[in-house]
Amino acid sequence: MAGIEIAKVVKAYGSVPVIHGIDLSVRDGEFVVLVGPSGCGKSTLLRMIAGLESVTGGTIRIGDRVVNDLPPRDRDIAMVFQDYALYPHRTVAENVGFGLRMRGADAMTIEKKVKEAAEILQITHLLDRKPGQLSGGQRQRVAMGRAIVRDPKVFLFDEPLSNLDAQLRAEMRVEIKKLHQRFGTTIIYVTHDQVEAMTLADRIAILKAGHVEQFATPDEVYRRPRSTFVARFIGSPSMNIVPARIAPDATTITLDGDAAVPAPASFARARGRDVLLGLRAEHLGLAGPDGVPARTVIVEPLGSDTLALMQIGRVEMTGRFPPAAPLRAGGDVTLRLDLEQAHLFDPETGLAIV
Amino acid sequence: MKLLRNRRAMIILAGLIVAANGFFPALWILFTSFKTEVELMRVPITIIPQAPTIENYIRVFVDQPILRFLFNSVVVAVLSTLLCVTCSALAAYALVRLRLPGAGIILSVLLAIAMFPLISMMVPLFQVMRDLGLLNTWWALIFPHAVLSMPVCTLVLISFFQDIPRDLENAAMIDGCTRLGALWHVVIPLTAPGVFTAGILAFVNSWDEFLLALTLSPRVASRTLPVGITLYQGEFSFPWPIISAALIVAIVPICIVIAIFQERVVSGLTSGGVKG
Amino acid sequence: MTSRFTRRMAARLGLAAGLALAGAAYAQAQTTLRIFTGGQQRPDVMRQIVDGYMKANPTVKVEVEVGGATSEQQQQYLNTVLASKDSALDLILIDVIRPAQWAAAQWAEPLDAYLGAEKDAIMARYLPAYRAANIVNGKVIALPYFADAQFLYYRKDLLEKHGLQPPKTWDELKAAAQKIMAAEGNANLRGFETAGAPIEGTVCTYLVPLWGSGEDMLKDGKLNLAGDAAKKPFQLWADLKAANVTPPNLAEIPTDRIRQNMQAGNLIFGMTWGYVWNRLQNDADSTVKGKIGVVPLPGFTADKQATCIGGWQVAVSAFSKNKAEAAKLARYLSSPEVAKQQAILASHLPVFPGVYTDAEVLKANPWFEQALPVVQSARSRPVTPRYTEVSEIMRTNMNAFLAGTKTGDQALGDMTNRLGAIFR
Amino acid sequence: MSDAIRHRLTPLEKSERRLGFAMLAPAFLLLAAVVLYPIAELIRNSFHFNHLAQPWMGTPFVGFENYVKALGDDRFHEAVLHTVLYILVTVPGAVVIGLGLALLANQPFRVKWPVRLGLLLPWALPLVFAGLIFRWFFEYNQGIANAMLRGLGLEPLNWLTSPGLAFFAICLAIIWKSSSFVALVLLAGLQTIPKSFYEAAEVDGATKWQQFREITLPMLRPAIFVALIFRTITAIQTFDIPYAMTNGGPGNSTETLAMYIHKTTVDFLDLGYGSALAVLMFIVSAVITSLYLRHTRRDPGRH
Repeated sequence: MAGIEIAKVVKAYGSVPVIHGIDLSVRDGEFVVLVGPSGCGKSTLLRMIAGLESVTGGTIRIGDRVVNDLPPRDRDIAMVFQDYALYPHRTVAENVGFGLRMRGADAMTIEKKVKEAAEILQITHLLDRKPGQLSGGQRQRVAMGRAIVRDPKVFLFDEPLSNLDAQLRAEMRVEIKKLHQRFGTTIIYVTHDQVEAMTLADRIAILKAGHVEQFATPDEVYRRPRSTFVARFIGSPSMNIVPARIAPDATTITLDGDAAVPAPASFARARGRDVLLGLRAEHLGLAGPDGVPARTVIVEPLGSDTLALMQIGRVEMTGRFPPAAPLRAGGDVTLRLDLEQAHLFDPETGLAIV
Repeated sequence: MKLLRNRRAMIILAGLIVAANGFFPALWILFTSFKTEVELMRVPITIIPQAPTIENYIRVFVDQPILRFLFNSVVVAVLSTLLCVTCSALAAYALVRLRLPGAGIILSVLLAIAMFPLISMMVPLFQVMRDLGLLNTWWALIFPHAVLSMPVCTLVLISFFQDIPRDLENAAMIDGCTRLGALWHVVIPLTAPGVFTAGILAFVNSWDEFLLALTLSPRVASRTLPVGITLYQGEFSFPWPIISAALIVAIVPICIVIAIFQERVVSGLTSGGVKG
Repeated sequence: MTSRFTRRMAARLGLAAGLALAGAAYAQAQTTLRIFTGGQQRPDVMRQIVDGYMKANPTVKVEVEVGGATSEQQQQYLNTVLASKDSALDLILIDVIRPAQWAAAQWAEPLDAYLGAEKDAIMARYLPAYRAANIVNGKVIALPYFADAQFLYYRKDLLEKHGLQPPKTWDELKAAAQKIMAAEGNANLRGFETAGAPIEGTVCTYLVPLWGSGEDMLKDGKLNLAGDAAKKPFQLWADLKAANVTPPNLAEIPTDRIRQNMQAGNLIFGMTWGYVWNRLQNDADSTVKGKIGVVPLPGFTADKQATCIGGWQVAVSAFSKNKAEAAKLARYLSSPEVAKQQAILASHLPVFPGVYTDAEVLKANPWFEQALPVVQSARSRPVTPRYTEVSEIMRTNMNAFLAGTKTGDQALGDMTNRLGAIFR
Repeated sequence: MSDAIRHRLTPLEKSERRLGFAMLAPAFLLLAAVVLYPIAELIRNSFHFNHLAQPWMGTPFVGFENYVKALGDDRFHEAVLHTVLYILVTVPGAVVIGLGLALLANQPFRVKWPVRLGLLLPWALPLVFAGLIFRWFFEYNQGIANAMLRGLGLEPLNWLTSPGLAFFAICLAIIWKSSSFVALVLLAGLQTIPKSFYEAAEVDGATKWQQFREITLPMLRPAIFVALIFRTITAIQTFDIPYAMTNGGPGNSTETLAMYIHKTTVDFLDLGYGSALAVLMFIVSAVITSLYLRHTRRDPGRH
């Protein structure tokens, strides 16, 4: 097991840079998720760690070795690919044991380890089949079996669940988490799904256009997003972000030139400024007559609670309400905005104002 | 049920058409090989031999050391096929996967080789083989035969290699393979039909090749079948019945090769699942 | 048990003895000569002959290398070897049309020096046509090995049945063929065939009637196709075709098809080479055994009959490393004894007039008596280093004419044009 | 700065590249050993007078004289024309027939080997002999073609001695012989098309013809390309079959470029001129091939 140290890593294809100097320090045994929209460079970064892409600049260390120039086989890593990349001409057992065989393990050891791995992943009954005869979830398990059997220093996952349906995805998420708990191996996991990121990660690295926007624990990125990008990306529904202006004396905040709402004391840090106000859905609530007047636009009952899109003056915000809340589309309500929990961002840079 | 039976019938019909197209000249040779020359010359013509004789086959084996020719042909074809497929597979893989500068130009050069008419290169080719001391050895044919088929094999393999998902190789490399290991353990097995096709192309090209064999390996001990078969003909005469018998002897090994390989290829195919 | 043991022992001893013998032979053989022959010039007989030579000359080892069967294939190989100036071959059997080309290409070692003072005496013994064919610009390029010629094969039985003599002129041939075809009423019976496919033999299809009119293609080395005589061959074949004496597919007929048709009893007259006689006479399936005669080919008048010569010569390679020994062997191969041996073993026509009348030879080949006058009247195709081009021009034009894609005048015109560029 | 990025290869990339060239090395070593010198000789010869039957003329350098001669040589023009006609007829012919055979052979047969064998036999038969067999089929008296005509009460035809029919007969033989190679390549291509595509199309209600047009043909494109390019290259070099069937006759009416080169070098021993013809033929092939290659490089249809 080992930590991973990524320092000033740059990647360019020809003269087109796609990753501009990333620094990331992954602790030994940590589960780090790289998340971001497609094209942000998360897969490229993963492949650079794996050795499948060359490193244009900077260094990548696994443990205390600089691996920039090591071929994949010498990095002691295992990887699970998005489309599993199972060898179609080999049986499940052969697939799982392939890496051991390539590293010269003897047949006895291979068989033993393959069996162990199969038991952990509950694929013992599939060992003699070929990948073509398996379902998506089964293939996923085989792909993971192939990774864990080698007991590598680092696991790399490249959007491993994106080909599965929602239920299987949730199931596999749990499996992966269990595996991590069981083996404690360092994991780097790429996904574009923030739910996966939040549920799995010890720490999340949110990537945007080739650089790290924020690298922190799920709680941290959720509660203290460094930028509107992170704020919008993490959490479901997305954080409401609306333009606002804080009065020079910081006692009130005006949402888009309309309703003036009393501001909490902490807003003094941005007194007299145009800001972007970020407010998560759960921080909207129904209020008495002294609340902010709003109109319900759309109601989405989820069972456990109800989401509703609210029109407040000229801005729209989504709120999360108890299932029994008396909401109907087109109805007028008054809202309580829990501004103590709100985030302020600079409208120019999108960065949080702290 | 009826639909099913019809489908069966259609499939059988399809098979018959392919077989008939391929077999009719072979059948003609087969029938002719049991005829006498007089019967062959008869007007109106006969298709099935009226008075079958195995005399022609006896002549085939008595008049010329055809088993020796057969042996030479097998050795030359097998070795040149192995050489050709090995070189082609390596080159094709390099061109497909390892971002080489000028890959297009390299491919064009390779193809260009195939376009020089062999006939006009015989004299210098002979000199090369003489200077290498290879004349009248199997190698004098193995090397040029391998070169002859290399462009087509490379192109066939390229088109197959392109279809293999990169991640399969990546997985293999992470599992501990070198590039070559990934080629050998993953790419080649998965492109078995393509490799087989390339191999069969190379094998038959070598098996049929006449001009080089005539010139570079003219001694009896190293002569191959196509040249050997022409020895049954005369300055003026062309004894079809005997030559037919000799052709049958020449074709049978190819049939055996196909029969042997065909199972392997089919099993390679059905395991599939690359894209599934 | 013991018997097996002794047998194995004996086998070992035999092997040892064989090795010893081989070793001894190797120690003695100071010179190895390799002779190249086509598959069709009876390499088996050649081997017997050189075996005799090796017995008489124990210091020489002769290997017979057999090339492709057709002269095309041999040429392909020989051109490659000789253009590379390769010394692998010491002696080579070449077609009678080749000496001029070989002399020009300097592939053949002139033999004058090796024949020495005896040169004229030696050359005088051969049939005149072979003497002429093998001396190019005064130098002896090769020595004749065996002779060949085109004959008019005819159905003795049918001619006798209808009270006809073998024809001496083309008119007689046409009349005889028409008469027999009409009288026999056999739809498969044809009057006359000669080679018409684009092959070497078709050159003679033009030349023989040309000679038969008393003219030749070259006069003092210049092309001589301007006169009316040059048109006569075209007129002749057009005439025979119109009269249904020749088949409609004459343009696809290769040499051996004539033999096959004759052998099947479907042909009255055939113009073809010496090998046919034996096949007609001796093949198990021949329907015309004892019914065949040979005479010289007709002329337009009886005094102008002429025939194409063929046959094979021994040349010494200019790149041989053992020219003196090779020349000695060549002289041996081109001797009356060997000619006689070949005549008896392979029915090869001798190049010495005297051998035709040898009793043993005649016993093996009674027809040699009729063949001699034909061979004596035989003439050479044009002697030029660029003969292959000449031949190609003549045969393709003749073939196009016979196929009906060119008229006689067009064919002659094209022929003259292209030949003119060669015989400037 | 971007230049610095572009030109610096990481050691990993360098080793990949080294490996790439190492993998190309065997092929190129083999090529160099076998054909490098012959091709250099060929090109050198084409700029010299070199007529083995006229060695007294020496082998002087003549510049482009041989090429100029070719441009004014009627027989060369005719041979080129015939070759082009053979290409135009036999390449599409062989591809269409080959595709048909491949489709037929791709059925789920219970017994596969007779079909496989039938597919391969034409190709396994040495070219020269295929030519000779077809020559026999079209022979005037003993040929099957005329036997059938006679059987139908028709007049037999001079298949091999009239230019149009001879061309037809030769094309038929070439197509028969070469469609086998095409079918083999296409069959291999067909077998890599996943069944699921057809199942999906079936569900979508596509007819067999639509499935063929929308799935089979597009998926087969790389294979068809390989077959086309090689069929064309071999068609440019068409030699054995017309050589065996008509030897270029009647007259020179079925003579191809390769046959003319063969005659010039092997029969006439005119190495200089023959080499120039060969180089011209190579240039034509190269142009056609590069057109093919460019076409496919532009082709966005892959995957």
